[in-house]
Amino acid sequence: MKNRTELSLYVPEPSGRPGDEPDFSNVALQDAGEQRCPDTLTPEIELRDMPYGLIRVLDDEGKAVGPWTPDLPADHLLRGLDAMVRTRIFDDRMFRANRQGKTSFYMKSSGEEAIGAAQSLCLGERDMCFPTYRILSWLMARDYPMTALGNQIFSNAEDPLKGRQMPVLYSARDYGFYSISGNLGSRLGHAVGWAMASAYRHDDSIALGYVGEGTTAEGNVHEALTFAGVYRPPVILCVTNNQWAISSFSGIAGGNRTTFAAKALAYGIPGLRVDGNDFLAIHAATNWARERALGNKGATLIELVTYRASAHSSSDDPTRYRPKNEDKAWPLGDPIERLKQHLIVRGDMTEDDYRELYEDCEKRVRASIREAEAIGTLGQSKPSVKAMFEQVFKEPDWRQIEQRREVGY
Amino acid sequence: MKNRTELSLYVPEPSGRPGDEPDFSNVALQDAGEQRCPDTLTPEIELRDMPYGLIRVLDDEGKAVGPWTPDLPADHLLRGLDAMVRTRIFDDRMFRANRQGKTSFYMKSSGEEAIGAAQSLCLGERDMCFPTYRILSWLMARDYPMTALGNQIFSNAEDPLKGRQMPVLYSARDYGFYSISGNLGSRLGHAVGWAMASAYRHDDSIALGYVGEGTTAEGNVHEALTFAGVYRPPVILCVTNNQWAISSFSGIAGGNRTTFAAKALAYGIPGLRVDGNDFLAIHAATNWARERALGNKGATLIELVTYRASAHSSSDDPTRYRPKNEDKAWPLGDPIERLKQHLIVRGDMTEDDYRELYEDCEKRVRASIREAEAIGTLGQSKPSVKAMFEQVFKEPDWRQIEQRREVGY
Amino acid sequence: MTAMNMVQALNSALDGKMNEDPDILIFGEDVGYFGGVFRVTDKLQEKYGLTRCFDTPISEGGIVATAIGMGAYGLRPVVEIQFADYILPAFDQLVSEAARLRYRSNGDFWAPITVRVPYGGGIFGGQTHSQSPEALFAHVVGLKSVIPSNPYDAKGLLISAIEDDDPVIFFEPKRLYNGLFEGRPDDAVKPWKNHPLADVPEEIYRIPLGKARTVREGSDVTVLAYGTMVHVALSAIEECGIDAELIDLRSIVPLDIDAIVESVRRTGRCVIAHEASRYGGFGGELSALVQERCFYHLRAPIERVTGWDTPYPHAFEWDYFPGPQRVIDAMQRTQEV
Amino acid sequence: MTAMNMVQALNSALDGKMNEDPDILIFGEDVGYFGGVFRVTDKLQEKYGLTRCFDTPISEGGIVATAIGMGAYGLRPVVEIQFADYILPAFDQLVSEAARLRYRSNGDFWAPITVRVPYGGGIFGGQTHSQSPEALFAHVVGLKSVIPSNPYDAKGLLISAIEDDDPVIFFEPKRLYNGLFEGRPDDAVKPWKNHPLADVPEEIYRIPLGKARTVREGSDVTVLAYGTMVHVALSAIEECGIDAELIDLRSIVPLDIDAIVESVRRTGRCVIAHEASRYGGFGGELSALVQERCFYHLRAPIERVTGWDTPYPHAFEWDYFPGPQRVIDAMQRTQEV
Ligand SMILES: Cc1ncc(C[n+]2csc(CCOP(=O)(O)OP(=O)(O)O)c2C)c(N)n1
Ligand SMILES: Cc1ncc(C[n+]2csc(CCOP(=O)(O)OP(=O)(O)O)c2C)c(N)n1
Ligand SMILES: [Mg+2]
Ligand SMILES: [Mg+2]
Repeated sequence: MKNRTELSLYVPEPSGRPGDEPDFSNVALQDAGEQRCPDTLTPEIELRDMPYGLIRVLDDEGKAVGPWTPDLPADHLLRGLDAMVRTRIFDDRMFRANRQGKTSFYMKSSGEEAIGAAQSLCLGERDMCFPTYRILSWLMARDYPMTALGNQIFSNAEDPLKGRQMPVLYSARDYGFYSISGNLGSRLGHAVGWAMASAYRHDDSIALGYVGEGTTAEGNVHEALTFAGVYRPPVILCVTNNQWAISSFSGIAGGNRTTFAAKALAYGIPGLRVDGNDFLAIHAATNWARERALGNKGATLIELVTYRASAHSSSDDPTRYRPKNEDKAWPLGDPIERLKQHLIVRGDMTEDDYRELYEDCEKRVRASIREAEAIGTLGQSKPSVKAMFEQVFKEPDWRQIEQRREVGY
Repeated sequence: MKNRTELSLYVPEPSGRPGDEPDFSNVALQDAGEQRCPDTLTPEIELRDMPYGLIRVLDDEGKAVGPWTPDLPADHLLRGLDAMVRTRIFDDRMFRANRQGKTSFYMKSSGEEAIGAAQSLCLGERDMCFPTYRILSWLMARDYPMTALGNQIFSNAEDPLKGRQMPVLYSARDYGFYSISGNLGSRLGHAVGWAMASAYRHDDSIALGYVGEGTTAEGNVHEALTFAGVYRPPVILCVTNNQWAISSFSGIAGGNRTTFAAKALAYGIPGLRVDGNDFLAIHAATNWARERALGNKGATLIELVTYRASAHSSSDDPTRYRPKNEDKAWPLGDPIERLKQHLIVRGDMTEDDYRELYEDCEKRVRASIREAEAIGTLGQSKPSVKAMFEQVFKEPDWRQIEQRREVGY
Repeated sequence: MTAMNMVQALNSALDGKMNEDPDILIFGEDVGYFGGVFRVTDKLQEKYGLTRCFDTPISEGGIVATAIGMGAYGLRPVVEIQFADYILPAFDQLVSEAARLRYRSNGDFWAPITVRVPYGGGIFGGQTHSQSPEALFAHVVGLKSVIPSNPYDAKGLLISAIEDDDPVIFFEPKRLYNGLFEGRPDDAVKPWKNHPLADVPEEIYRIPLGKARTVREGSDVTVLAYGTMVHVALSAIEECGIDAELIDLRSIVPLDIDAIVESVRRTGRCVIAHEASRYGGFGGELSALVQERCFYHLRAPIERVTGWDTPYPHAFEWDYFPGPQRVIDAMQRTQEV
Repeated sequence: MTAMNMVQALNSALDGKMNEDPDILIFGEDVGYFGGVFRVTDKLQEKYGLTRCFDTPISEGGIVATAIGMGAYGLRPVVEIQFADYILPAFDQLVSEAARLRYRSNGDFWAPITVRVPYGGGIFGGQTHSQSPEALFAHVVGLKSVIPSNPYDAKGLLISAIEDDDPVIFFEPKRLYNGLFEGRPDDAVKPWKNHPLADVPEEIYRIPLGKARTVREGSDVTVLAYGTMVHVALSAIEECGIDAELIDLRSIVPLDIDAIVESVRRTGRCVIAHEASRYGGFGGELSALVQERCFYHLRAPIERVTGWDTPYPHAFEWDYFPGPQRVIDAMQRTQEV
């Protein structure tokens, strides 16, 4: 009977709410360069400490330090920076376009741009990513036409998805970018299936799946991880832990009790916890997992520790539920600033160069959005209504045929 | 490019198939008494090694050894033994009754009787277990009338579930035994909800949920564990790892890569791995988790390592997919033999006493089944057809009323 | 009486019941501190504390499973699924567990839970924020499905749903939350406040489950509708001058079969309207029931006005949505014979 | 030609297709070494190796998700869900992903998967080994649903399903696996071998999806059925002497609407039979379609013969199951007018 206390229901609460000072003291950190870098073929049993550390390469001055430092040429980094900057600018402009009624909805990935950019450039052309709605920088890094993004967002006559999808739920097979849906988590298992298919075919295509930290609670995420553990396919499963899931802090997903990377331990696969605002660390960890996958050693889970610097979506107002300026207080900084600083420290860029790059990005983004707007924004232009009835099946059945006729198209 | 090999799809295989020698060398064991016994209020972070060990109390001679040894009086052990023996006998007789066409279906828990019996006696009257179909010994240990079991199995006029359920899918609220269903895993979350309700009410009822090791792959199991991690309710979640899920060995559920207890690490809750054929170890681990729960420290995951000694069900024939005599080769022995041996070693029982106990059990089982058979076996007797239309809702709506009239009841 | 929109009316129902009954717990994604993405649970955490209204992991299956366990224990949880499009991960829990628990345990356990689900289209939400899956639930033996169409009903029906000892899926037509919608997207927004059914008592009151409401009496044709389509249909009737009787079903399980049969026998004609896609939709069941029970009174084929048999398409919202013109066309077809 | 029961015919379809197309992978619970609890995948692992036919974790959602990912890559997986009662954990994957992938990605990706599902009652399987959830799938835009009733069709339809580039749910009436069943539990078991439709070619052949089969021509009433109910209905027709036309729908999506309409216009009467519970069942859709398209030809109310609106009850199997007498009663009611 010792130690008994009255039972009570525990409900986790974040470290602060509106009016409070931001407080990230609960986020377990480690200095850049501190985490060890085991060989990519190390048995999982020797990796069980990894989920509790934090792989960081860029230190506070922007120097790359420690065993995870990747050997990347300047133009690789500059391509990454260009993609991240364009993502940031594009997001801001589209958010505004939404406010102006030009689109029904928008979602930014501000603060998280390093993730898609670094991974897009790390993986190969034939690899496939299974994105969430916050992985726009993947497409940017692969030079997906920004006008096509705009057309999708405006659901105009040139929308590559024919007006069928909400804004930002892109699909771009040729760019290694799987179809997004509003449903959370339900594509993670597709990434595993894709990778199993690749292994079955003795191909060398690997798959990369993403879920937000909030989404890890979905059953389908567990199912995907279970299959990834059992069949050891060449897949990298990423949790983008941006601390928030709409208004719910990461503790509501279990983040107060352990790390999201530690979920790997349940499946006997390696789990890496990575600074998600550090382009180099993301590249290095992704490449580690990729080498492991291509060594036929199976899946890796990567938690990318980052921060959702903006609203959840155009329908959201984060000042209602979290302290102001949390983004400024975020201990891992801004991914764009950090990569820029690194390039400067390396001597591969000056402040002037950066200004030039930024202005060039702005120009390109502006031109593309203008082009898309010229075709039409929401309601001003749309694909033919017959597209509503097409591709329900490969061939329509009598229902789509009759109904399309009824509508008059 | 180092270390690259051609990709190929990996599919786990068991250590043996029919015709092979049984081989359990892959089951990670530890000697009785070896695993440490931390204080029940130890923070989870200090318990992360526990899932990889094995809590055992009874050694090969039947002596209780080590820090987990519970202090149990002889009559407690004898009650447990009685329940286990009756479960074994009842199972055998009902399996035979099925072969004789007296019931449509049956499922035995042979080899796993220690689990329900030890936990039933460890937990209190107001605690609730959320069983699988292999936890019959829980009811036996609480002296649920065996005739009522028979009536349910025969779906006869006295069936407490009114003929609505397949055999063995009991429900017995007053015995702390939640309604079973054929669907795997879908009640684990109910155990968590129950425990949250108890905590909310400042009650002291705790919940105990079970799934088989095969079932851990279901999404709903992850969801239950997630809620258990987040809200820290007084619940004990058990994985009965009996090595097989119908014809699939535990590796198909991920058991080749890590232990099932290690799934706890994904949720930041303690995970204990326990000899499931050791009545004392089960009692001790369950009591540890219970004390922790009643100390308001939340959930514990317990893997009970055991072996399904018989067929999956009356519809199954294990000789088609696993080596003969695997049960004899199982390194953790027979739970009944082991408890009996312990009682003998303790000096609380002689071989003669055991024979007497066994015969007494046989007599009681036989009498109960006879009583149930006298009421009727499948098809010879059944509840009134009006029961088909009752309790679909608390009150029937016009559909049940009209249809019942149509059937003529 | 206060003029309330639907969100306020629902909030008032929850508030009133929580105040009265400590066994009522509310949880779901973002329903706690934030008060829900549609604000239906606004201020309830502040008022009743963290343990009575709280956020959950993003796990619809987990939410419903937890609710069932609490319900079996003896509480009366009211949970929110953020969008009907996301209820499917909880489908197995609802069908295999909530709906069957009482029956299979012969009354040993039951699940007195209410699952609130914003549903339906008209908000440019695309494929996954617009769907109307009520037919999937209507077929499930053991579940009740309720669908209010106005603030007054919303409060009274939600209170009945909460007090019901069986599991209730409570579909909230989200396009009606903040104002009336008649299926005419170009019209100015019509706030609820001037609508007679926005006069909502502050106190607890009940509307029994299974009683339809005759919105408008008429003799030319019976129109069966629920949710947003009630207003679309009414607007259509007002526009075209056909003397239609409009019945708001309010709940599709239990269904007010008597009201339906009585009306169709009188009018001899029937139009069924719902937002969901047609094939296998709940309109099929309604059509079959009317046909079975009113065959000799029917003077024209029963018409169904529904979403098309395609996914809910973002840019074609108003081509897909069964607006007033399509209801008018259907009513007129019933009059041609 | 060889006499095959339904299990053998399905196995022969899988074997033939696997032999022909290395992109076909088979997986599911216990389908590998063991060959499936109903033996439909017997010997396929032995013949085609571990990576082409293998066991999966018990995770229906995971099975379907994996299949979709493989399908998107370019394979053509054929998966088994052990019992239809256990398909609901995969429901979200089927509805929100498989059914929508082609449409939402504008053809960038699609899911050419086949999901084999033993379903239906008559085996004393109680609530969770007997259900017929086809209506839940028929309502889902983007899924096809196929239901064979005999060995010959089973093989030809399964081959078409596998070759189809859209997701197909393939419901196998498990009561028919090893013998004919006419809804008369006291009759001796009738093996398939003497039935003309048990003559199954060894080689590949196809039955197109969406073409019904007229089992028996007749002029008094049209009976629509699928799966086990085809045999129940035929037996009922033979017993009562009504000259009924019996149509085996074979697939409910796509539906052979032309065959149905042509027949009912001719007979003027219609009985619909399915095992699933009635309310919201697929019979409602059939009834609505027939009514809409044959209104002026109908001489009697369309009848539905179905399971009751209760869960599937173990001991009351034969009270619940819509046996031949209930079909006869319904046919007779249509003749009384
Ligand atoms: C199955 C499902 N449930 C709920 C939602 C509603 N919803 C959309 S985004 C979101 C939060 C997701 O949080 P997280 O996974 O952390 O991703 P983040 O937005 O932070 O990138 C929720 C609850 C949904 N889209 N799908
Ligand atoms: C959701 C669901 N999927 C599949 C099945 C079919 N099934 C019944 S028992 C079983 C194996 C369960 O194995 P395990 O969880 O290890 O429990 P054990 O039988 O070994 O005690 C399977 C696949 C089911 N009952 N429910
Ligand atoms: Mg997040
Ligand atoms: Mg097992």
